[in-house]
Amino acid sequence: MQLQLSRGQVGSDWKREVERRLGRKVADCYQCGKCTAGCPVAYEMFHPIHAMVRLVQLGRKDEALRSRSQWVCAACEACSTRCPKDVDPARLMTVLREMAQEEGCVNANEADIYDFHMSFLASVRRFGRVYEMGLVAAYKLKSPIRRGPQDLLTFPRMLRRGKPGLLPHKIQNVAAIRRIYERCKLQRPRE
Amino acid sequence: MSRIGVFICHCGENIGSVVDCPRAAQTLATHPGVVYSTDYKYMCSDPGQNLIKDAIEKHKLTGVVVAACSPRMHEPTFRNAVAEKGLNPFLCEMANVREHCSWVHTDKEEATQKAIELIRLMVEKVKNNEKLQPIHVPITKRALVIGAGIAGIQAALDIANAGHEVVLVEREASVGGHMLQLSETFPTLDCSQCILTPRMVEVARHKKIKLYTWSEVDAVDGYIGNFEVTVRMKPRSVDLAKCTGCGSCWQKCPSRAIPSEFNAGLSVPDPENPKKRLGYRTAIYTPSPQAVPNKPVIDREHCLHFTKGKCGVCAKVCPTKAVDYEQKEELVKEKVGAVVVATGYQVWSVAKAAADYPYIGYGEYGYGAHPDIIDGLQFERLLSASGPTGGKVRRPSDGKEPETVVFLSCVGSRDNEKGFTYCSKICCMYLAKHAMLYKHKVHDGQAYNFYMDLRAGGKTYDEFSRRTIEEDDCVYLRGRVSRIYPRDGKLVVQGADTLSNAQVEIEADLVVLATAMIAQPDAEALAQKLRVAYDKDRFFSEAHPKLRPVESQTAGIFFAGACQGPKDIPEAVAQASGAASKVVALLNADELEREPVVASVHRAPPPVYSTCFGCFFCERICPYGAIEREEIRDRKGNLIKTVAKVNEGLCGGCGLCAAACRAHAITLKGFNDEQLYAVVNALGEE
Amino acid sequence: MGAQDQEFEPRIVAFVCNWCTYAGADLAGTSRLKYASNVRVVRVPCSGRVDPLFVVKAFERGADGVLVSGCHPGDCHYAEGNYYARRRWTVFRDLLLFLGIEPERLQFSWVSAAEGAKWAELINELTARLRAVGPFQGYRELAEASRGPS
Amino acid sequence: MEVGYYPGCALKAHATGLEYGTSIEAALGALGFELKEVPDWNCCGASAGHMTNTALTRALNVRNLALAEAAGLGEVLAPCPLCTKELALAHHEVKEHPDLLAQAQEAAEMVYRCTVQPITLIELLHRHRDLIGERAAGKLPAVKVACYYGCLHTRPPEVMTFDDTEQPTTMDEVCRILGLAPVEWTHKTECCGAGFTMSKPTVVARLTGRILAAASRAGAEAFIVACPMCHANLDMRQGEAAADAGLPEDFHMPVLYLAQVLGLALGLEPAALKLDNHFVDTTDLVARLRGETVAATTPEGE
Repeated sequence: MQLQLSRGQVGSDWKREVERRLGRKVADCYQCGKCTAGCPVAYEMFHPIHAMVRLVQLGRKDEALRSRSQWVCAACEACSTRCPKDVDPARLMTVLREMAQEEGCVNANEADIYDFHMSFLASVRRFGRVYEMGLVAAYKLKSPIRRGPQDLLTFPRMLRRGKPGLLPHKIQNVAAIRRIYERCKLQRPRE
Repeated sequence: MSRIGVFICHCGENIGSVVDCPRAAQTLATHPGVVYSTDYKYMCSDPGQNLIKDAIEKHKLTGVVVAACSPRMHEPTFRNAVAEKGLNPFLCEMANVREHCSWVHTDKEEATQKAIELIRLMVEKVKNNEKLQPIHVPITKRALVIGAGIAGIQAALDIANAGHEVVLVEREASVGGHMLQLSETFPTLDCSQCILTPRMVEVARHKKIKLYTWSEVDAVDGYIGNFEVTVRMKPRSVDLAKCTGCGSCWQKCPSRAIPSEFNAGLSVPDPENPKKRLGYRTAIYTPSPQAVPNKPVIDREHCLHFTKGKCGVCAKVCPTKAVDYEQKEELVKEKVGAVVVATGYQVWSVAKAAADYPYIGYGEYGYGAHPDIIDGLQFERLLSASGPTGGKVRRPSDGKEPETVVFLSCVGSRDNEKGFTYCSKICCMYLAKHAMLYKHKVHDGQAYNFYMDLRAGGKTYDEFSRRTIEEDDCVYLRGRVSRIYPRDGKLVVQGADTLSNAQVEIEADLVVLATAMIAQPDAEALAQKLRVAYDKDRFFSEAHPKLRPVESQTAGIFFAGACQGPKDIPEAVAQASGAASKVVALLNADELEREPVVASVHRAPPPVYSTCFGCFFCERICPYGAIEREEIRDRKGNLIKTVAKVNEGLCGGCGLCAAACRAHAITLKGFNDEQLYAVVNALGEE
Repeated sequence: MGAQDQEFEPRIVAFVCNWCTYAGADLAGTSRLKYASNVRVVRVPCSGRVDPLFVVKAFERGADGVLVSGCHPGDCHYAEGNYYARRRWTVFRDLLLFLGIEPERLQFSWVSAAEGAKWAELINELTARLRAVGPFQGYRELAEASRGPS
Repeated sequence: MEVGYYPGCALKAHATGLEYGTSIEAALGALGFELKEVPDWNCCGASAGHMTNTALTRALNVRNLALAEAAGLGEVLAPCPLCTKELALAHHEVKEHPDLLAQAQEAAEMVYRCTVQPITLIELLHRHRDLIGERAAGKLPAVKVACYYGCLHTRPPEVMTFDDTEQPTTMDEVCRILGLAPVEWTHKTECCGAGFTMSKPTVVARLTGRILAAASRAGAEAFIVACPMCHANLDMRQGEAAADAGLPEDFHMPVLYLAQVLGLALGLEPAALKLDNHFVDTTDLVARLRGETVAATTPEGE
């Protein structure tokens, strides 16, 4: 691999915007790798956490936004808790997830994760609280062949335990929740 | 009428790029009292100084103001220059237009205006300055060295070999410091005891060195040339004169399971008898077999006689009746002319909140609770021939020889969040040495080293560390460790290798943490006793980081070794010799020229004699006790009044008396009321 | 505040001790920290040397704010100088308040030789505070009157 | 004693944390707590909100905090640590940054004066451990249990501050008071995979597998948890996780909620604590906990 580095890239607006949302400079990171060392899902990532920070340091926007790493990240905060320079890589992952959605380049290989998050938030938007039955149904309908059979054995055992409830659990002021959603929408490209 | 010369320096670009020096010089030329005003690129250079000298002659100047850098930097330079042309050095003042102006302001016009005003202040001050002659003070031709590690020993020997008496005070029961605890030392792998013990003996035997061990410095009063030191001799409970060091006492002492400070608290199961542990010490003990003096001390917290009033075996078996339970603490006064501080360092601990120091500890490494997670000093004891295992590498938990050892660099160092921001400088080298020695002792053992940047910058240092990698097959992994936890008798080390962009997990038998090299926990207290500056990490602050590394800001007090910052043995020894040369230069002079910035009480012909009316408020406020009482009598001997008088030898020059005197009878030469009011008055003028 | 405040640049006189605060200010210089240029530093051996009358004279000569800064307790090069300065200051400050000088115009602080940043912040904060309080007219008129036609 | 109560979606309406919600209300009621629910509370966004839209999550939580404040609730118990963290993080951020507060208030159409303090169940019980001591000391046998805190009870450290970040002990102490024998084990705060339980079960299997292995190495006979997500993964996914970690076929380690063991110690009936509702059978364990002689072990019915 060869990188053509230029002032435009290492000093790009995109990098400054990441730093603005992160609330600190990525240059603070001296690539010690302690975040990757403690990451429970590092084995799933092509770019482990310290490498994601490195991508931002060098302004490599496309690799950063298209990467799978930010989606398999379990947001367990181990990296940020132990980072000796307080670079807060966990927060950087959230920033990269938001930017990936804004630029419409969420990694397709992790569609399951993204769809589940969207179904979850859709359920909250509709009822103010999660309606698990609706959430699971919406999530499976988005890709019925792949996700249909998942947990088929477990589902009846849950039902026998009275879970999940059949009826949604609506809050009174659902309208307020919808308005919150509207006001906090990410500027996504045409859907 | 004063004839003052103003010389404005460009300091290359440092001042010239922000302050319009020519215009400032022009403006000052018309200021009342100024007869010559110019600017030049480098005032502190020879041509710059000659500019001043020529101007003094040509314009018969009675005062000089140099507008350049901080007076703390070049005041002595310019004062010496003017003195060469016969102008009293105290008629030369500096206006700080660099650190306090050009370097800290960006607006050119504002900076230039400020520079002009700062120069004007100094011109008004110089108009009121008086000629002052240096005070000659006798010097006590003896030096005090605090701490007898390698730095303290080296300094003491150098000073003593130059013919001056040395008082060497060491807190532990033996000299030698941390170096005595080391196995072999990088980069030459010669054993520390072999190269250190001869120096220890030399320092104990030297006719010119008075050695206090098991003693601490309680107070240092006075000033350069005339320090009075109070040494607190802690009770050893052993009479040094009688004791021959035969050892029958510590062989017979019943309480034998006390963790040894010399072994850094390390202990290892005894292979023959697993219930017993090696590495402990007895209540009456010498820190190490090579201790100098090789005479024991009683640890009163663990000794059965002191804790329970029982036992007393050591006193019974001692052939020369040297054991003395009644020995009390003694305070001794020593007069010295100079002080070398060589109090060394401590090793930081990952334990939880060990002291008030920035200790948050490393929970992710188990807060130091696991026996097989040890620090560098403890591993040194394992490697050392005089250590608990006689140099064999044994795990503290079960005494087995570890097949896999993982070394961690930067534990506490370079860690803004939980430790210290600085690099401790020696860990990369001693970890390379540890891995190498481990391989020499355990041939089929495998060593790993988690590092961030292999810092081996000294002579033959890089070659040394490369040997560990290339010949002793130590695998260097570039990354830090996030967690260490026990699993099935092994220690799982969860690290990273950023060169392979991967998380790394290793099952280790032993983990060695290169913890930070930190200042002594009581460094701040000692700094306040000596009235020397110290930084945020409690290392002592040198006078100038580049040009005066072994001097403190306080005249007569010098630093050597790790107490001034992390460093290895070669540097500590070099600094020790450096500090020693400064001390020898100071003690070689018969008399000392002291800055004439001292207080003085108004005197006048009769019948007034002095405006001082004898309230002696100044006497109470003076920290140096430099105010004496002088009785003024008429010719018949009747007492007219008693007035204050300053002992110029003792006066420290702080000026507390001048500010406290209600009659303004006493003032401080160089900073008297007229001069300071002149400066304040000059503020108002446009 | 009217346009007049844009031009108003408070004049600050700072009596600082040579061993700690002056060195701290030097450090701010060597670290190239930028701060307001309103301060004029008067170097004295110790904050204990500062006679309260110097402060009064500074106000009389047109200072809008006076800062006295020395070593942290325990660090004083002369052991006790800064303790006397602190005790003297607490008494003197009440007297100046009694005379009608606004408290914002007086600042006492410790700055060590290692605290360049603290010095820069201190000056910026003091300048901003004094800009808000405005010029110190009271003393200035008195001073002109007392100086008489010169 | 009154305490604000924010149950969270998982604990209500027969959701995943049904047993947790039921046992909390039962146990805390028995201890004398009056749970004053935050009126019309909404979802905290949990992993989905935190992962994909910080502004939305902060607004949702400022609405919750404002509702609690309006109802005069100073402290709010949020038994699920994901909710506690989201609430506490939102509170911490808007308190520190006025611009974020303005944005969140505008979005949530409510004013928030930053007076609410969200706390976890462990913190509440640890604070009242003397009361628990009086009412339930030593009531349970010394069953070797692994107290599993999960990753968010002590993280991020500047927000979740009630216990040591790396080696928490508060839940262990409460369990010890009840008479249980918490074991020293190495994965107290390792992550179980939380939100991936549906969307990435392989990750859950790997991460939860490590936790099961660590607990069994320490000789634990059961888990005690205080988080519905951790419970779902450790309990419902125990089979896949044990397989992934190479544990024996018949690996069986019941997962109980802290509130359930507290309830038992206070003498409540297992059914009232929904102890029969877990995937990994708890019959024998519950019998032991209640001091009954262990009946013949009934094979897993289904």
